[in-house]
Amino acid sequence: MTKILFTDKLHNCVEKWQSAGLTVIGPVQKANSSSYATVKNAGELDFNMVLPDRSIKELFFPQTEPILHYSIKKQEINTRESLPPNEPRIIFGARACDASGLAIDDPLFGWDYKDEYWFQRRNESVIVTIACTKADDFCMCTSLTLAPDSTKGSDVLLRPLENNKGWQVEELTERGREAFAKIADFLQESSEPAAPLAVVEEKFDLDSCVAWLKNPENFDSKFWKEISMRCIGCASCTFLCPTCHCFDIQDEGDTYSGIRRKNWDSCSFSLFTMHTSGHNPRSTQSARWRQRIMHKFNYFPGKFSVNSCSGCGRCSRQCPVDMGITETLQEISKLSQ
Amino acid sequence: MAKIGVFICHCGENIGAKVDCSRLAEALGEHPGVAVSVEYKYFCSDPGQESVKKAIRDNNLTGVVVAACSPRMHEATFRKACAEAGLNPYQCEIANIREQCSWVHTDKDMATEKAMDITRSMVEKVKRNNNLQPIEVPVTRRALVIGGGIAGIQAALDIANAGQEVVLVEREPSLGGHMAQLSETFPTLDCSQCIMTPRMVEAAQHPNIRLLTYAEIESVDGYIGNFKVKVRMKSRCVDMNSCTGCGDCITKCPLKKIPSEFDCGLGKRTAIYTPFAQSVPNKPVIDKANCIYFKNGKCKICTKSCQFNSINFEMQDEFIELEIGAIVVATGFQVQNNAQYGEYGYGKYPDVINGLQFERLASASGPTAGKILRPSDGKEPQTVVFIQCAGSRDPSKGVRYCSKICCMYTAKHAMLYAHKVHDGKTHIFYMDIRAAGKGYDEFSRRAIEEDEASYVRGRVSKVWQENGKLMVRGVDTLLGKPVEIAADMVVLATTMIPQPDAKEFAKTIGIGYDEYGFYNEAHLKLRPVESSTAGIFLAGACQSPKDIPDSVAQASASASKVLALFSKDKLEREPVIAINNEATCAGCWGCVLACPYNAIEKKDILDRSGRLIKRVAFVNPGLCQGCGTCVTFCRSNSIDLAGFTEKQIFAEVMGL
Amino acid sequence: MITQEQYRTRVKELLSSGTVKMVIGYKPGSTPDRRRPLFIRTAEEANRLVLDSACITNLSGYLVTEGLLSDEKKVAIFLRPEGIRSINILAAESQLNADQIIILGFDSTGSVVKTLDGTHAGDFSELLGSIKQNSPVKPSEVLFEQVEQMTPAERFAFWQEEFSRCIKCYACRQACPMCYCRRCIVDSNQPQWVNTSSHTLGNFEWNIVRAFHLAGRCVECGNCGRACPVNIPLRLINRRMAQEVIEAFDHFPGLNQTQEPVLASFKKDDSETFIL
Amino acid sequence: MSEPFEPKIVAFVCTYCTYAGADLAGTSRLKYAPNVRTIRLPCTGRISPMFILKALQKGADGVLVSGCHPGDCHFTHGNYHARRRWMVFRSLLDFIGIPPERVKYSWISAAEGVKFAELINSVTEDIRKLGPFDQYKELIEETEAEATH
Repeated sequence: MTKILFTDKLHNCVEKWQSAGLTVIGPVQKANSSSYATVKNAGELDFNMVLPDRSIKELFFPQTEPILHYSIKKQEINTRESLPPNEPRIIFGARACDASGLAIDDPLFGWDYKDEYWFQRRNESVIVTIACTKADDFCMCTSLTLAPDSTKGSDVLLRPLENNKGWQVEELTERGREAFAKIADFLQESSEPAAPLAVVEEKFDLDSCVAWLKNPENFDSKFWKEISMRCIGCASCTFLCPTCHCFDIQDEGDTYSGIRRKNWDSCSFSLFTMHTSGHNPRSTQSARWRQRIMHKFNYFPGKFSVNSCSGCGRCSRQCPVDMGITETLQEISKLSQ
Repeated sequence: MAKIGVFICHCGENIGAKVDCSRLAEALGEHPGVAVSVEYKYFCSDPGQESVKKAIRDNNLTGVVVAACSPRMHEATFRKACAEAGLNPYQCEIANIREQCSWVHTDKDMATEKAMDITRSMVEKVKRNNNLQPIEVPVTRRALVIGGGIAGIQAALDIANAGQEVVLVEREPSLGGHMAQLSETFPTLDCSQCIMTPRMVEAAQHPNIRLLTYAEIESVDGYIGNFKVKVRMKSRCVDMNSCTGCGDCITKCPLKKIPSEFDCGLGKRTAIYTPFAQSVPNKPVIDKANCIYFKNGKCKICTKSCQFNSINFEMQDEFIELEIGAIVVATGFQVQNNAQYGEYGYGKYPDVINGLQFERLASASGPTAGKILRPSDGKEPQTVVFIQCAGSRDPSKGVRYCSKICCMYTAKHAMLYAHKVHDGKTHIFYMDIRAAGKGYDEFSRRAIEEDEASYVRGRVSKVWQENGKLMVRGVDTLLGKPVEIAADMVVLATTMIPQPDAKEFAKTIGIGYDEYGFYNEAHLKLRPVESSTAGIFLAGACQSPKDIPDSVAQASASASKVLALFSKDKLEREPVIAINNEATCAGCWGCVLACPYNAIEKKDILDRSGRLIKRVAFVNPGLCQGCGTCVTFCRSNSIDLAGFTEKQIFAEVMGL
Repeated sequence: MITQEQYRTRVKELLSSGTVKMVIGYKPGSTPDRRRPLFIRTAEEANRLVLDSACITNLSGYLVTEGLLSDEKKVAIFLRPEGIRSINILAAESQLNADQIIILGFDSTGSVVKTLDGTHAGDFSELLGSIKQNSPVKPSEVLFEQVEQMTPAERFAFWQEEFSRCIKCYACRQACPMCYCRRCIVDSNQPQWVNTSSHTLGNFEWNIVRAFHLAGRCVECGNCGRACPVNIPLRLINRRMAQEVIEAFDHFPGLNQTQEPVLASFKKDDSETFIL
Repeated sequence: MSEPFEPKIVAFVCTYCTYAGADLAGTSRLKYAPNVRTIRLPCTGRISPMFILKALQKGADGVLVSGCHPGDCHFTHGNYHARRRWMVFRSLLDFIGIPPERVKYSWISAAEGVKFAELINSVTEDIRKLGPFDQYKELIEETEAEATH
């Protein structure tokens, strides 16, 4: 016997959470594009997609956000910090890869300086993950030692029932238990079996890839140029990635006042490393793509002991030229054999 | 850190009455980067300017905004004052709170608010102004005068007499222009050729003047002080060096019935010809369109008659390249073809002629040796009707403007006729008599009072032939009655119009023109002899209808402008020019196409070993006039315009 | 399949004879319906080439990759008619020398692929002329008509919704063969005309500027729209601009290599009914 | 609504014609609405569509762009280039939902002080009737908002 949340009760749960002051967020398909978005009612949630086009990252690290308001008068500059709002929320229907991505980035946002914008949101969010029963050609969590039902980064894990009428509930954290306590009335004990998990085939051998990347000789391998020849240098992969976390600080304003904003930035852009002098240490697209791979599977784990990839596959899925981490690591696997 | 001084002028009551200057000064004092914000009754006055200078020195100001009248009034004044105080003059901007604020608004609060916005916006601009330096360009001290009529000759002589080199280009075989065709000139009635031909000879013989006749301007490149001009020397088929101008060839030429252009078709000429007896140079050309040899490959009689072997049928057009510092355009005018006025019968009745044809009849050197004879039968007309404004001041069929000289020349024609045909009768139909000018009204009064010209105020509605007479029907609007006159000859006071190719030619040399094709002066009142293109000046009737004194005066004025330009080795120009960022330029050449002045060139960027890295746009500072059309085109924002940079304009908008 | 074989043979010839140093074409992608750009330098690799109706990406943008053509050697490239038009524009804008480009032209209707006769961009002028005659190139789609029919306020709301999703990844720009600038205006911060932040206002500005810079240059290959990871219907704007330049100036971008850019030229009698 | 809506209008004008025409309106002491803020450029050829977008971003309810009549351009044909750009930009803005009524274009010569005054009045009235550009202001407000989520 396990705790079950039946689909037909979801409606009540959403209302319950909302009346308890939680913003309810979940996968939504809108205008040809899907993302995790705030919903008014359970009907807006869409659990049929493999995963939303846009990752969960933007709920914690928005593409643009104000951090400082300033005004200038005479010689005097007044500033006011713009803090993230206190807004408890529940993200219902996250995917394991997205939730894992958050956990991967936690140490990054907190190792030297604790990024309030990130942690405030992290602390106020309950992440309810639904294990995947289907996957597509781009999913690769298993290659990253994760799984369709990874619990990493999640507060609650739901396993879809075989009959598709609900989910088995596994509360993982105190925060998750609290949130589900609020809807205890709508949960039932039952022995309905869970649906089989999606089969995500292992696409490359991570260990041998990492070993190859760590070999300094391979830094200048011509492989990088070949693999990235068709890369057009957009930021679609980095911006959709649940773990890519680079940002830029921009001031926007007029003579009298303005706002300092934190905006996503991407190592795929040539401007990312451009010096004021005009010199660019990463002057080619292949150097930039190498940086992205090295960072995810060599430098980041070197610092935080975890790969900066949760295997969602968005980089390949949405790449305008059908590139991505999968292809690159597959090719590296071949090289390292 | 910017330290801007804001100087708010009351302009007496002009600004002070509608803009609360104290509030304005106070508000601007609070503006970021403003170090000084003061008001004063008249900043343009000497004490006002002194106070600006003092403020600059005392506060080490980095920029100045004078909120006052239009920059078109006093920008130069205050820039000069800034320079005197040691500040780069281009660090001064004017906020126009008079013409575009206090004078046009009634609500004091709203006017004050607007004045604040205007001034703030200029403060934001001036913070981003750069220290600009005037651009220096070298000057080639050689003038080109285009057109060998009286205006061109006068300009050429004035410049040459001042010791500067001149190239005088005339497209006809001889100098002279229209003035050479005239009989006598108003208001003195002295003989046109008597005063004209000595000047033609003087121009031809002047050591500083290089005369190129039967030549046309092929192209003009470059810019003020540095024009490159290509001249096409049309082939005369007569070698100018060996020909002595004896005229044997002309006598022998079997084709003798070609209508003479110089005589407006009233006389005849040969195929090898000089336009008129006093031509300068007095050497013939072959009219290839009519010459028998050029038509069927036989004849060459002239060759046999020439003792000097000067005739060469194989002669080709040649091109001369000239380096020129300044250009005087004196390309003159044409007379309108009156055939469009069917009611006057011009072109239908041979005895309906135009004013220029009458000049040829009255000229001692003309086809009738100065006798007034009808073209149809060679008889002396006893009654002549003159019709003024034949084409001018007529928006429906002619031109809207007044042709200016017709009143005077018609009066002159009536007088000349009266002097030659003592019992003849003249009737002049006119709209108004415009005789402003020294001795002009007296002259036209003389025509009426002494030479008994009968002026009829009214228009002619029809001219037709009846019993060997030209019947002229018109209306006398003063009597309010129709009139009908049986005339022997009708003379139309034809409008002066631009040369038929005036617009095309303007494009060749790069100057502006009006809807008719008259060339535009830079400013109608204050810069009447300069074209809108620096270094190109205008003289004579190519700009607008003019009489001889006006043409000569303008020619001398142009000459003085040229001489002023030639008085310096280098020329200073406003530094408002485009500059390209070669690092970001992608070399798409949209700017090259967009530039109205061909000021943008392609420049190769080479590496140390001379290998081409890329090709970028380069703005020639001598040619660029600073319109900024290229800047707007440039997608990558690589080009910018000094004085109106992207940063400045952005700041202006953001300061509003 | 026949076409594919013909072209494989052709590519082998081109490479083995040394006529071209590289061939840019397509290879299979990560799923059955995807194709990837492929760059090959040897005849042996020719069998990796795929040519079928799924080959839709306009590859011409790769030709302006820095340094690719600077050795003056030739490159062969698979192009649909839109891609050939891109070559004409790139040549007209001096970004490449069309003589260096060997075109392997193709087009498809349904799943049938046919070859286009010709080797250099200039050889296709008749074909492009007939496409111009039959313009609009693409039949107007329902959504386009719907947007046209909206009131300005409705259109604003429509685009507000669409642009609010934009994440400023610049995939549209990077995928576009015409966006060859060394520095995009959005990357110029002195001054910052276009806000780099991806708030809706910044996204409006970016997309307006992008469309304006492409006006009269866009061949509607669709690369930008397909590249957009959040599926903003950029094609609608491109369609509107293409319609504008052909109606107002009879300008069909990429017709030949001597075309003057529509916004760097003018006619004295251009329409000005909107000017007060 | 106690006070009438006072629209904010930004004008981009060339110095040789329209700016001079505006000066003439001043010297002729013509009266017109005080809602327009003018930015002086050398030529309409210098007026970039970016200026118009930035004016809107600064909260303008309307924009006016004006220069020399065709054939009158001090720089011979800067205004012809400008006209083409405007033609295209205008239809682009329209398609994006920025109503053409809010961005106006005119030719005003140095002699047309009266036309300038009349145009400013009519443009001000037209924009007043349209009301504030709320939709654009909504976008501006979004940028000024505090962090969400």
